[in-house]
Amino acid sequence: MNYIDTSLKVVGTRPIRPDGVDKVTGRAVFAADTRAAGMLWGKVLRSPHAHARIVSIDTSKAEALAGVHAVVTAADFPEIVSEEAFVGEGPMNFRDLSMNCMARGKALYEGHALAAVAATTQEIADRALALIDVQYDVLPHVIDVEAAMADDAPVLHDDLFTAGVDPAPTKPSNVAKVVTFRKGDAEAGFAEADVIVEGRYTTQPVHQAYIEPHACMATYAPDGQVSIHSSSQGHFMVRAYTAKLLGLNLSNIRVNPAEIGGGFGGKTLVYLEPVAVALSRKCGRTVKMQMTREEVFRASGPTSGAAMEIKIGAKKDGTIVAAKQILKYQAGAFPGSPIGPGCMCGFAMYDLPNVDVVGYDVVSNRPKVAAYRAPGAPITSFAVECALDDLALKLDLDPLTLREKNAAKNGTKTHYGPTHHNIGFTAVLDAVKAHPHWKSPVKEGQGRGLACGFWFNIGGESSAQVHVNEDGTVTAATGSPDIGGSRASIGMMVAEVLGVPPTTVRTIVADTASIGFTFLTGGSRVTFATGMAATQAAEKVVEDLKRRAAQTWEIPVEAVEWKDGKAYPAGSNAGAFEPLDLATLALKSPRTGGPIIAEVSVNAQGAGPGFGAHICDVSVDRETGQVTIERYTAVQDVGKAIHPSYVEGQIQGGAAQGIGWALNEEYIYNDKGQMENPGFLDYRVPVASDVPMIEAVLVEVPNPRHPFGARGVGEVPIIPPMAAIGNAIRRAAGVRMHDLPMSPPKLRAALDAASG
Amino acid sequence: MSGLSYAAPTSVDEAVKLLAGASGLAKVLSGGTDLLVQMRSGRVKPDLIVDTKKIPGLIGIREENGSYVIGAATPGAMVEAHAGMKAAWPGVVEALDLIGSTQIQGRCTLAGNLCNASPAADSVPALFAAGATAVIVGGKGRREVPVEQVPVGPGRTSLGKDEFILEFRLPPRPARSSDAYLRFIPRTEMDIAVVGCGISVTLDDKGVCTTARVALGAVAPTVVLVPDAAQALVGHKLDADTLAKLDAAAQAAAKPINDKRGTIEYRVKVAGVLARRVAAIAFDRAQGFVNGKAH
Amino acid sequence: MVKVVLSSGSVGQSLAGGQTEFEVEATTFRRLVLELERRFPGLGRQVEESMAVAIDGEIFQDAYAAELRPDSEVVLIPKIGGG
Amino acid sequence: MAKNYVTTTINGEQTEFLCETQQTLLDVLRDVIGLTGSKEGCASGDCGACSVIMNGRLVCSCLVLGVEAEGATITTIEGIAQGDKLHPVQQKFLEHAALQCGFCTPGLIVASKALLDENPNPTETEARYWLAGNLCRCTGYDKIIRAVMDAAAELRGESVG
Repeated sequence: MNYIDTSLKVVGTRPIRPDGVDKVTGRAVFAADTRAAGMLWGKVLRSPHAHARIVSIDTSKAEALAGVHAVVTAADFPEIVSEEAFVGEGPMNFRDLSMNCMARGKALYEGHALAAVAATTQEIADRALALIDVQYDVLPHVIDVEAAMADDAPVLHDDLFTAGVDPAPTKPSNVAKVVTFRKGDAEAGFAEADVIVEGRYTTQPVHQAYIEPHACMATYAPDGQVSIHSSSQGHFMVRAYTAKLLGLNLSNIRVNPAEIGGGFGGKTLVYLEPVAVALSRKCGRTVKMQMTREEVFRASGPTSGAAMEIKIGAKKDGTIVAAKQILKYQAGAFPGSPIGPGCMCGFAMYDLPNVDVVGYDVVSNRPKVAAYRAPGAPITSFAVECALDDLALKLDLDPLTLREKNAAKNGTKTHYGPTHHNIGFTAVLDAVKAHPHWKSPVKEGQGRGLACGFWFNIGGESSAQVHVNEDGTVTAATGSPDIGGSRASIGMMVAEVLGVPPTTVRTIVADTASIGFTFLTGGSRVTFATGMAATQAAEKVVEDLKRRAAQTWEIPVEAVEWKDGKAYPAGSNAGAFEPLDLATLALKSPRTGGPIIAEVSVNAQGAGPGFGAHICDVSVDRETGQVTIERYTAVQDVGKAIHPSYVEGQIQGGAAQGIGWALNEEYIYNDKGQMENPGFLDYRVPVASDVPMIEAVLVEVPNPRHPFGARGVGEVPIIPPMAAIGNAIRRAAGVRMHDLPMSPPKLRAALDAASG
Repeated sequence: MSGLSYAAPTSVDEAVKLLAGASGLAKVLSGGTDLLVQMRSGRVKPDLIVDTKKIPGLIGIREENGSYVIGAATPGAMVEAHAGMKAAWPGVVEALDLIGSTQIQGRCTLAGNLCNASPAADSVPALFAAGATAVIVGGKGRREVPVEQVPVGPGRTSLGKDEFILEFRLPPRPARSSDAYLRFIPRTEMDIAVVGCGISVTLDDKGVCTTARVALGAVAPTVVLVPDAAQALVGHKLDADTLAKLDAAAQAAAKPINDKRGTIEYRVKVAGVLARRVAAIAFDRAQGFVNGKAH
Repeated sequence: MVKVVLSSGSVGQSLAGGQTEFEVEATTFRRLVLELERRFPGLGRQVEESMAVAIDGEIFQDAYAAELRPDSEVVLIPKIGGG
Repeated sequence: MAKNYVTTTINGEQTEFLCETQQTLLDVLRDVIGLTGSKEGCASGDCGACSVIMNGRLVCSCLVLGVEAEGATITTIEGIAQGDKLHPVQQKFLEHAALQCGFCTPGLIVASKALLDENPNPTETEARYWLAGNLCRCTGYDKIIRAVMDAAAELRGESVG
């Protein structure tokens, strides 16, 4: 059923989330909060070298230390053949994943896991790590993406040959893949252009910087049954990857989803779980592992940094006639940067006749990248949206007008192929135009920037169960970890369908043995896909309730209607019966067929893409180069806000992460290829005093493929901020910043250079 | 089981004996906001921790003949709440206040900030500028030294193995005196200073500077006093010419390094910028114009 | 005939011998994949394992059972995840 | 080296524990006593997820040794609500949806309570600076600040707008 044009009682309101009290009282159980009898502590030995051949690992002294129960190295993991599959948040090669969890042959980045120990205390585990003797043959390393592409660069993988070039290369390279997207004839387009802007932009890898470090607890029982308690964006993902990396059956692994303390894409793959299971398998005890903050930075995924070139040509009236982009994305130590979406997203918002985009996926001696909110899109959009601002300045056009002129609409064919349908970009631009922030004059000394963002959003496999309890209250179970309030939105959709108050619906996240397969929480898919499954399950329950009422009244089921949580005879012909409410039907359920439950599994398609536009006012301290965000407004098409507060929260949080990416966040390496700022002191995420209130403006262009019209909302808001801020700086201070982060030393240097 | 032991002596003598008798590395614990981080990272591996907070007088602020005396283990939050200190030494107070978060303020101390001997320590340029002295106790008794004699290099102090700081003394304030501290950080909070600058001045009734002390942080291996910068102020009102000379003197004294927190070029420029801005605040305060917090 | 567009110049295009557009007779996506595999060995598998598909503009993560109209446009693009 | 024996008061209850010297108060709360509401996000005093109130002052429990708790009075997130009655800060966090993942939430609630104990009428800027030591990566702080300001108004007995 579709509820888009119906009047809604629950969806669109702002009830308190079902797991709220646990989370404000400290009772919520995150992965590191669990203990087990006889539990051991697992710790990982990590490479101090950015690139080294592992000559030998001698663990005998560590094994001999009292209190140490197990030591594992790559030798304790099966060697896996190269096999690419798409089970997580991007193409994942299980051999690479295995080698990322435990280095085999070579350490490919500082922080790469080499061995792990399990001991009775953390202190003994630390001492054991110090007793492991690793002999290295230190190799030359490469950190920078363009340096890694050079002919004479140290090669990370001697079996990596660039894919996507013809003829296939015979020499290994750090370029894993070249991808191209072409529409029309870019060169012909540029020939017609009245104005051309060009630029070279670079971005630095940034970490998702969830506040909860990775943690898990695992037990391998003598009968081969494995239980894992961990924090991830998908416990089915943890099960699948752990099984694959250790050669286990899925049915022998049960993963309990702990509460997850933030992920943003960074918890869509495994680091610790297979290691903890391997340790437990070796000693028969439960093993708990948790990363330190330093390990999180050195060994878990940031997103790519990139070097980019862009060229855009337009007519005098602002009509863009050609666009070209070269994107070089860092993948970290193993192939798999988000270069595909990078190539697709930057120009996806615009109706362009001639486009040429080439992308490179490049490995270097950095931690393997992981997904981070709209993977790939913020990077390319920094270049595109800054270049568009330059174009607007060059044409003396309002930057909003320029975008309106070229905006993608329903029917616009994108440069990567598909045609847009049911998109809300022009509605977003209309909302910008109408917003008091956009209409207000820019304050003296400040500059205002505008930038836009696009993300596909995804659907995929989700399972949900709806149980009507004996007293008429409801439990909704899904397989989607709740990373930002999805229990609330799922419960609300179920309550809406059942016609009951949301407070009577308890939403839980069920473990891998208790619910059908559910793809991970990511790509902004949970409210869309899991919401669809839960809605359909609630509808099945309603059908069942109607059947039971019909049975009670001895009338045909077609003569029963369900309204506001009660069964009514449909019209006077059906008979005069007192309505039966959920509690009554639940109480009588043993007589009408037993427990009332429904389970639905879907592979949801048709996630509507999301568009956003951010307006940002900044002031610049010209003497120190410090930028202050004075006002920030984020407009986004959200389809339908199920719980508007959590939708706003996604937008505000994404914008704040983008502000950090824009201004201060970066990985700083020394000349040995070691990260110099692996902590929250010098990896500078925004603090409360760094940001103003962030106004989230919800535009609702319903997605017809979702029962309530919802679109994913979590990805888009991180895309525009870097360019919005860059454009605001350009207009406040007169300098175009091409390199992220736009930190004070860089901005001061740019200002000095501009003033000669 | 670790070999690390802990003692919380209740007298100076007891503390000195513990330090002197320690067989391995002994560390004095006051606020612990640096020490615990260093221990956790493995950079410091003490065998004995001597917690000084139970020694009478180590926590608290008192006035003695126009001087303020601050116990070495007094947490930042307590100093900030002290009306007399805020009026007489707003620069010292705001510098201490800039160390870390509210949480850190609940623990951090002047002694810890000074003895950690980081060139970027926020309270230290303000203490240098203030002409503060440190009262040091140890096996050989008690000595009072200017604070600038305590740090001798990054992470190194002039204190002996059995010595620790008992208290700080801030000199009496003549009329029309004040001080200020600013630091530059990339965010608004929670960072280590890229450059810090503390200035203390006394003016005459016409607004002409009669004495000045200028200190810079994070531009050399230790916090440094910059006599040339002070000289640029003495005998002058804070006009454009004086500010330019101050800026130049601060830049000339800045000998920073390139590191993850800033480049040489940037730090030198910002040293000049901050010196001008800090001087403006200190002069205003000395003339009773402003008493704002310099965030 | 269904129009198939290979959007990315990656592995897909080299398997198809550099061709980026072709017409295929198929009523479901599954049949289309089989036909691609028959014409360009390896391409069908590549499409199944590592590509997403847009059918008449709508992106499918898995279009296996999707039906095609005679005038459908099928665009093969890299798979999409999210954060 | 024998463990240290410590007597302290946590959330109003006299508590005894044994700890090694290098164990922090956070380690003790979580691993010895089992109060896991205080979180470890960094173990270096940079994230505030382990915030507790010790002897009336807001501190990071990761930067306090367990032994230093001797004779102290400590309030953790578990002691903020009175029985089943939430503190206004907790209630306002729920009403304003001031949490997403909820990992930083205990520290933020303890820190916000400490703020309002000391300054019942903070400006937005004061609240932002006070809470600058509590990192939240999910919310962008907007709803957190609104919740704190609203809780302050409620505690002052002002009508909530």
